[in-house]
Amino acid sequence: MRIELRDIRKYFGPVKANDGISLVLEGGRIYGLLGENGAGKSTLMKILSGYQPPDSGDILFDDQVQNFSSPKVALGKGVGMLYQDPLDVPPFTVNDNYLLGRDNRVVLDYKSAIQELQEMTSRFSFELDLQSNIEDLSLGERQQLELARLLVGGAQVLILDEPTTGISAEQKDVLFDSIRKLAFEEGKTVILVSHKLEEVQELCGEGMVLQKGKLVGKTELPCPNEKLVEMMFGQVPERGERTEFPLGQPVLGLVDLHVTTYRLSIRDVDLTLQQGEVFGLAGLEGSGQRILLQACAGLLHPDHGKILLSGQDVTGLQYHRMQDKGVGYAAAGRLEEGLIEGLTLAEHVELAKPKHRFFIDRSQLNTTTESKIDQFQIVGRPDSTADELSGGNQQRLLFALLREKLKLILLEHPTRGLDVRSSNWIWDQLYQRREDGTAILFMSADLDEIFERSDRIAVFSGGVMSRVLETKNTSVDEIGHLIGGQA
Amino acid sequence: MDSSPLVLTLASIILASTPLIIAVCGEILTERSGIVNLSLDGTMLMSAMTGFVVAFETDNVWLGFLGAMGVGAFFAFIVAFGSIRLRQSQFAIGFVLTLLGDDLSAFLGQNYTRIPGPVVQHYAIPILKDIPIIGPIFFNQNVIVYFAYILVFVTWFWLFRTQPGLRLRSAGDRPEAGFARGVGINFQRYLYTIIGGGLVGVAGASYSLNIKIGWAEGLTRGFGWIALAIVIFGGWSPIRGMFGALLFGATKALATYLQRTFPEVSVVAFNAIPWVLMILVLLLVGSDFTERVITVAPKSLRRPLQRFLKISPPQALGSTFVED
Amino acid sequence: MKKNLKWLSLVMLIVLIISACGGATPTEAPPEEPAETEAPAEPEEPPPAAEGPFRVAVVMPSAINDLAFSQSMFDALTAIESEMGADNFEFDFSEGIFVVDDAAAALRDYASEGYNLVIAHGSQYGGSLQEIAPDFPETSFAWGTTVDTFSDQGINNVYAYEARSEQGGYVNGVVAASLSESDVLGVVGPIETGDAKLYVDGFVAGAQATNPDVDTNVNYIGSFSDVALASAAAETHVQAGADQLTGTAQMVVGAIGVAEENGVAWFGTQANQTSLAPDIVVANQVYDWTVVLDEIINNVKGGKLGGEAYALTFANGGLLMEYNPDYDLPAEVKALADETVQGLIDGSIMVGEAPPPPPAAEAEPVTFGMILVGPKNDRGWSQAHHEGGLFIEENLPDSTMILFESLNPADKPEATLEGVVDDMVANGATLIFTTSDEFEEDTLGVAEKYPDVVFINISGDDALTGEAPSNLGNIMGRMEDLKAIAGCAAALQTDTGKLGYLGPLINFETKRLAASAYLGARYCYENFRGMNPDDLEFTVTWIGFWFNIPGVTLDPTEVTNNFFDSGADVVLSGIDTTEGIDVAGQRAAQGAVVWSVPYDFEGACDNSPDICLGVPYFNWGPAYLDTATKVGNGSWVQSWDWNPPYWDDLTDNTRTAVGWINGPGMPGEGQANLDTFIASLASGDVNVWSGPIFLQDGSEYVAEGSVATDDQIWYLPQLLQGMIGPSE
Amino acid sequence: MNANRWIRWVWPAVPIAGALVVTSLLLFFFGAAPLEAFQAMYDGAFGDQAKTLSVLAFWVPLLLAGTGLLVTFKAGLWNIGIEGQIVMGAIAASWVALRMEAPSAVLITVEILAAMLAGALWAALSAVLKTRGNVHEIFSGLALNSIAIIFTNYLISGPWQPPEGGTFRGTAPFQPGALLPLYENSRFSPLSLLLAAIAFTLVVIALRGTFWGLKLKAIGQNLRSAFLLGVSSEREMILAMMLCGALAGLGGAVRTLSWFDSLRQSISGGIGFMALLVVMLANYRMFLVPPIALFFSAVLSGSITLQLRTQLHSSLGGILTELMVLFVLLFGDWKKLGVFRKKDDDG
Repeated sequence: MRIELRDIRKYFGPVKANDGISLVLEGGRIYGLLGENGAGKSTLMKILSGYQPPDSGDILFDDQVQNFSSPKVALGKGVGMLYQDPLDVPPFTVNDNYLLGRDNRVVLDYKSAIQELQEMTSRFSFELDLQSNIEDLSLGERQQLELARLLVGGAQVLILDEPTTGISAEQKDVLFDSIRKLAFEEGKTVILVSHKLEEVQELCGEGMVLQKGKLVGKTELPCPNEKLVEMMFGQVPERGERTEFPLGQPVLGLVDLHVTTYRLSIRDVDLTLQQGEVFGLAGLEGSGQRILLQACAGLLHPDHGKILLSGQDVTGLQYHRMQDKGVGYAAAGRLEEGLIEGLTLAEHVELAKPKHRFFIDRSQLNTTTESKIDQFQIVGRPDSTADELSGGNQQRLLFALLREKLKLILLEHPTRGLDVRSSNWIWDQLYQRREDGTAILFMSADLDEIFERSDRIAVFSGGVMSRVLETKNTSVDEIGHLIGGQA
Repeated sequence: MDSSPLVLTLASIILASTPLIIAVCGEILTERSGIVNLSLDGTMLMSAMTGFVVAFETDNVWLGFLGAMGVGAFFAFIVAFGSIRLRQSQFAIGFVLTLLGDDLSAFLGQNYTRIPGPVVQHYAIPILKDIPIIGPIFFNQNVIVYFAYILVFVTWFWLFRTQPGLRLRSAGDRPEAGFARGVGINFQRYLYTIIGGGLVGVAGASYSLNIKIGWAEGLTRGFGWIALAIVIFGGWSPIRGMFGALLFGATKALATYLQRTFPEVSVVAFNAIPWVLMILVLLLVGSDFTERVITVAPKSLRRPLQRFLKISPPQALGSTFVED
Repeated sequence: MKKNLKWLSLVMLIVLIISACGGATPTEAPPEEPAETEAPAEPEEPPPAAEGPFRVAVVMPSAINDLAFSQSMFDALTAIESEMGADNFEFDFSEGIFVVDDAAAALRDYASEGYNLVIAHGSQYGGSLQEIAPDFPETSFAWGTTVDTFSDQGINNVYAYEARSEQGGYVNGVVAASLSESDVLGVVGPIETGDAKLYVDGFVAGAQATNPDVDTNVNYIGSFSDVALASAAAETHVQAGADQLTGTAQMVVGAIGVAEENGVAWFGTQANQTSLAPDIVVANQVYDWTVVLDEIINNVKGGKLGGEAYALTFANGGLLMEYNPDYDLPAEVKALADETVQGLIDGSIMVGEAPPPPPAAEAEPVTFGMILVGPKNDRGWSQAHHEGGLFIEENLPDSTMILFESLNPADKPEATLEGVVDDMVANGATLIFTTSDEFEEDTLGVAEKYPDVVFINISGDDALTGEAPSNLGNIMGRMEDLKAIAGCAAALQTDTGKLGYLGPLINFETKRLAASAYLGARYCYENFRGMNPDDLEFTVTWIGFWFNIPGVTLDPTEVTNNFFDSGADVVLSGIDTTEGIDVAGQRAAQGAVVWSVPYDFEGACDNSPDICLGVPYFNWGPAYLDTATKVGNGSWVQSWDWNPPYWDDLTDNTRTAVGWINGPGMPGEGQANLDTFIASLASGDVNVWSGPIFLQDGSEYVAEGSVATDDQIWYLPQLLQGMIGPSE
Repeated sequence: MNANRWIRWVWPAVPIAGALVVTSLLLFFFGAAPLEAFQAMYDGAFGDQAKTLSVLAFWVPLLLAGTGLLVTFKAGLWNIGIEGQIVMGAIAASWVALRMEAPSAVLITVEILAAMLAGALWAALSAVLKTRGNVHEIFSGLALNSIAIIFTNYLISGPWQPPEGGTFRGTAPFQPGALLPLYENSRFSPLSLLLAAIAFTLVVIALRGTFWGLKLKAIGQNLRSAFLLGVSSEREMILAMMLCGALAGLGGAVRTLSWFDSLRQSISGGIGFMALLVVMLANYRMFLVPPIALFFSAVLSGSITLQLRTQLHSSLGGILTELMVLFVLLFGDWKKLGVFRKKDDDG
């Protein structure tokens, strides 16, 4: 099938998300769609998959103008989109989720559903427990399930939005194999939306680069990374070089830590972090990294074991006490976890201050906020509300709100969804903190980031933490094995 | 036929719980689609009044139920319209409707207070009614009670075993996903809010036409709130909800018995039992303690325990969904 | 509490003096009817041969030394015996027979023993006599006080007799008005009926005729026997400035005591009461039945066995004025009294013959306020009051009711009685009914604020205790006996022997009403069903308020269901609304054999007629109309009225304060028994509050052989032994 | 755009007018002349000094409850339990009035403090059930309302029944020294209005100008984020509830010590719910709360005269206010209505 996009425009108020994009996509090929954050990739794909209508422009399949009023219609025409966060229904069972929107009979036919699913999973060698609930599956498994669903639904065009975020290296390999199979054996059109140049280079035959809502370039792949980067950013950004930093006194000590939660427990964690150290936690999402971070932050409490902060036993202290002791925590959710919709930047700054007066001194607060805005290069005013900020600025605000003089900073996905330049800037800020003797413990779904930024690495798998690895003495392969649960 | 006091009492508890069961099923449908219809208490009063007035004027019980259903659906429509189309707080609209339903039913029903009118006829199911113990408890009732049994089953089946049920639940659990698969989220929400409201209307009318026969100001006051609490206690499942309603009915019967058993305790004190129970039950299903019990339990027991104790509401409950 | 103790001690003292006495005159023919009744038929048979002494037998309800009703008859017979000589006249008597069945047996015995004349001295005996007399056509009977000889039913051997006590009342009124310096007189009456009413009306008329400026405050206390209430009423009169008091019936000893304490003059009736308080008794009207008896004896001897009605009057010498020789009565007053007696004899003064119809003649339209605690159509308490208001509007032309319903803080937190009254007064109300004890206190406040407006508070007692300003009165209906009827009806019908009583909240009123129902049930279970009353299971469940408040009270629907589930087959309602009968009707429709006795509102049976055994209800119309009429023509004076039922016809809504409607669900046989029970309550023959009565904790409350005083009934501390359910 | 600006100015009157129209229709169908009815309502509220004072007297507890609700709404809490908090305040004040003997000034002070404490504790119960037990405050609040009312009934029919025996009217009147000083012969106590004014001012300052107010705002918007930013939501929620409960309790004290003179069985009778409506109609804007509360008080007081003159069911006042709130909720923001929205602008 030949797909043509003609002069697609989509404006959100003053923002031109898509500003006259025209593209032609052929069957049997894999395309990479690249671009900085906010370049318009997601919008374009949402338009193609029927999730949003364009303000103007046409979508043509084999020269026929299509009108996708909804994703359902789009899928009916053969366009399926696999989101980074799969669009499934977590409380449903695998079967229910699979059947939702598929079967038009009133009473559900589980038998054929199971049969179809089994066929599909074996075709792509996915391993899925069909009896479990979606929320008990890993992100990779959920993606596989979505993929299976889209294919059964007759997708000819597959759009994959950051599909490798948060899945294991092995799952990634399985996924890429299936994608190739689909494109080359079954003649489907595949569009991969990604930040990760390596993945795009590895998988795609043609790259298309968006910048500020416009298509700025096309290239056959593979090609030199520099070319792609130049197309995306206009110039190659400085990669923050990680410098060796002399480590100081132990800051964080975890002794035989056990933490139990409703869904997962972590066991037998022993770990020591020194001043100035950056420690990365790798692993599939939901393998226990987050539990460890939250335990260190005082958000979860261990069943047994000890947490030492600068040699002091802080086991069982509440989050706010830990904050006072010099522990900073930034969750990944931003507006869900960390920032407050409807509150201004100034109000955020005031709330995050360690010491408060009873009455708020508005003018002083404004001054403080202004200086934070300058320091963290936030695009906004003291009286802008948090929800008015763009994603990157929200992340900057989150870091601006971390207290000064912290002993330990705990981070979840510090640069998720950010472009390379923003990521670098953020890590520069973090590295500066090391000067004060701050240790950083972070988790990321991005193995590159972990490799690039950490001094040492540990991998979580099913609640068990692997041995601690020196970054310079390990390899992506080794980590990949560990992520897959092999020692 | 067995007519021991215990059997008769159980039959009475079932009868008295019927409207609650019906209202709980209605509200479960609504909340499963993602809307909280907080106006239940006012809706029930309005529909109890309407049901009686229509039945009285037409001398036809079923027209009464139909009228009540219409009123319930209309109130529910206001909630749906206000929250979906106008994106206002569902709680606020529901709460105002609660108070409005109370006053409006008192005003409109003022000329129909406590006059005798038509009631639902008793109908014992042949054969079934002769089963020892079970028969007199369950099958020596009336059509509305049987309707409630069927409704519980149908609601459960509809929610968990049918395609429309999947669509409905997807609207409440993950509207984005449902929408991506062609489910008209807001359509689902309108539909099930209105259907749910209609059922609440039936519940209201079954008070005035079946249980607390006739109309009087404030006839069903409080039952709407109890139904809302039972929905939570029942974990948004009609079958558990039914048990919740029965438990509540049993508590009230217990309060009556206790007064005779413990005459030395102040009469007034027993009236508080259902409310204390309501708090305790919500505490049981909501608190971390329950979660801890589950995690501490042996692994083999965890899943059933989880099923039994753990409550998770529809995840998009009360949120608005913008289709664009 | 102190007040109660004082009352109790008074009761203890005086109870010793009084002999038991049920209804001296509870039943009386309507006063409009002329006393003369034509004897329709001539005697067909020759007179029986007069051999030996003329033998008379008399059955009396109280003791022969009661200083009142029974004694007057005994004295008369003694006088005749001494006049005619023991050879020619002998008489036998049974005293203290207040149980009507016992009296009937005695009358039958006497008749079969060949007495020439058998006297049934008590209006309550009428029903029995009506059955007995035809069986003994050759025996003559006499029945008093009444004017009914049963001649219209073909019975020709019964004489009727009565006393025209209004005549003596008139004379007493004349004397009292002449003596009064404060121009305020006080009257303590029992129940506004019969002999007592005649006397009181006569007294008022006499006083009025003598000095139009005199205020005569009349207070019917609602009891023939409650000495404490009588003394309280007397105290109220004295505080209101009365310097002349009178009263009638047995309980006036209490009032006489108060009069003596305060040095206030007293006027007696029925017997010479001088001995009770020699310093202050001025004059007494005394009955002399010999006048009547002589006539009857002569007639009987002459072969005429009945059919005539006689009356004691000054003219025939049956009434006498006896003055206290120790009281210094001014000569001119004495002369005036004699003149008055003469006037009554020669007919120049008429009293009681044709009572002026005050409503028609002097009716002035009244604008009155009616404040209800619940909705006007609750088919219960508030609706009954609303209909009372409508009754005024119907019967007092051009009167207007200003209604305000549901005045209670739960429904209207923003409203106050004062605010509502302000509006009503601004709209012209001169009389305002506040129809709940909830308003008692606030009514005091507004009564002081608006001294020119008359306030009637229902079921309060401020006018009795003297707390109230003079423009505030109280009205209440005596529901207790009707609750006994309700209990009786339930007991007559129950198969399982289990009765449920749907109680509102626990207070003195609700306890005594539940207890009355229980006592009625016991009586009928034993006497009509022949069952052991201890086997009766009578359960009281209190819902917690007068009506259902969801979430706060027990739900009466569920309580009623629970009663039936537990085996009860009759549920009596004590609450303001109709859940009891509604549920029973629903159960019956399902084939259950159950019944119900609702409460409060006369139309309550309509909700489910087939299973309704009857309903005791309040009927405020007559009392309200009376009040409104008096307020209209300016004759209203403060009183505390505890109005009894009109026993002659419990459904007569123009007369009765509390009523009973028979239920369509009661089968014929049961209804007959119930009628008998009602009749015997009416006659005073049966008093369900007769000892021994034990409280729930097992202690004795009323001793064997005595009857609970009104005070004991009013302040019943617990439920009774045998009743199941909490008392606190 | 001119039209738009015009609409923006006029629009707020539209839902109010709508409520009046619907109420008028109701009046009309039940045989009353709407104009006369509204005239009667006005007369009933401000017809003479006594009526105006009565409106003021009813206003004070409503204002206190509304002020308290500003705090809980700010913290994102639906304090439906406010009704029970008013009742508990009244009970505590009554307890002091019945059991303590002291000079009037001391007595009144202790009563007020006890009432505020009781209201605060009752509210804290709801808050702790929420923070610790995950029980939504709407449900715990409703249950606690009923329990508080049942408790009142127990007291007035049991241990606190008046010496002449228990009816359900209430306790015996308190000693005169225990009652708030009243303006002339009314039920209006200027002292209570002063207290309400102070409370309102303090709450406005607390919510607008203090760090605590900011924390409540944060909690009300996003619990999780506020927590991560260092705000102890549990403590602040409990404090917010307790402050609201204390003001509600004070309202209860005003009810029992000036409107009544004793503890009555329905001491509040829905004032708490009415206050919820007031705050909702004010759309959580603080300075609208006092005038709207006064308006509600006037409408309800006026409906007494309305009932007297027209014999219409007195729920009409409630219907009018509830319709207003409903219509303002539904149609108050004309932009959301989309009536004037351009068709293609649905993004």
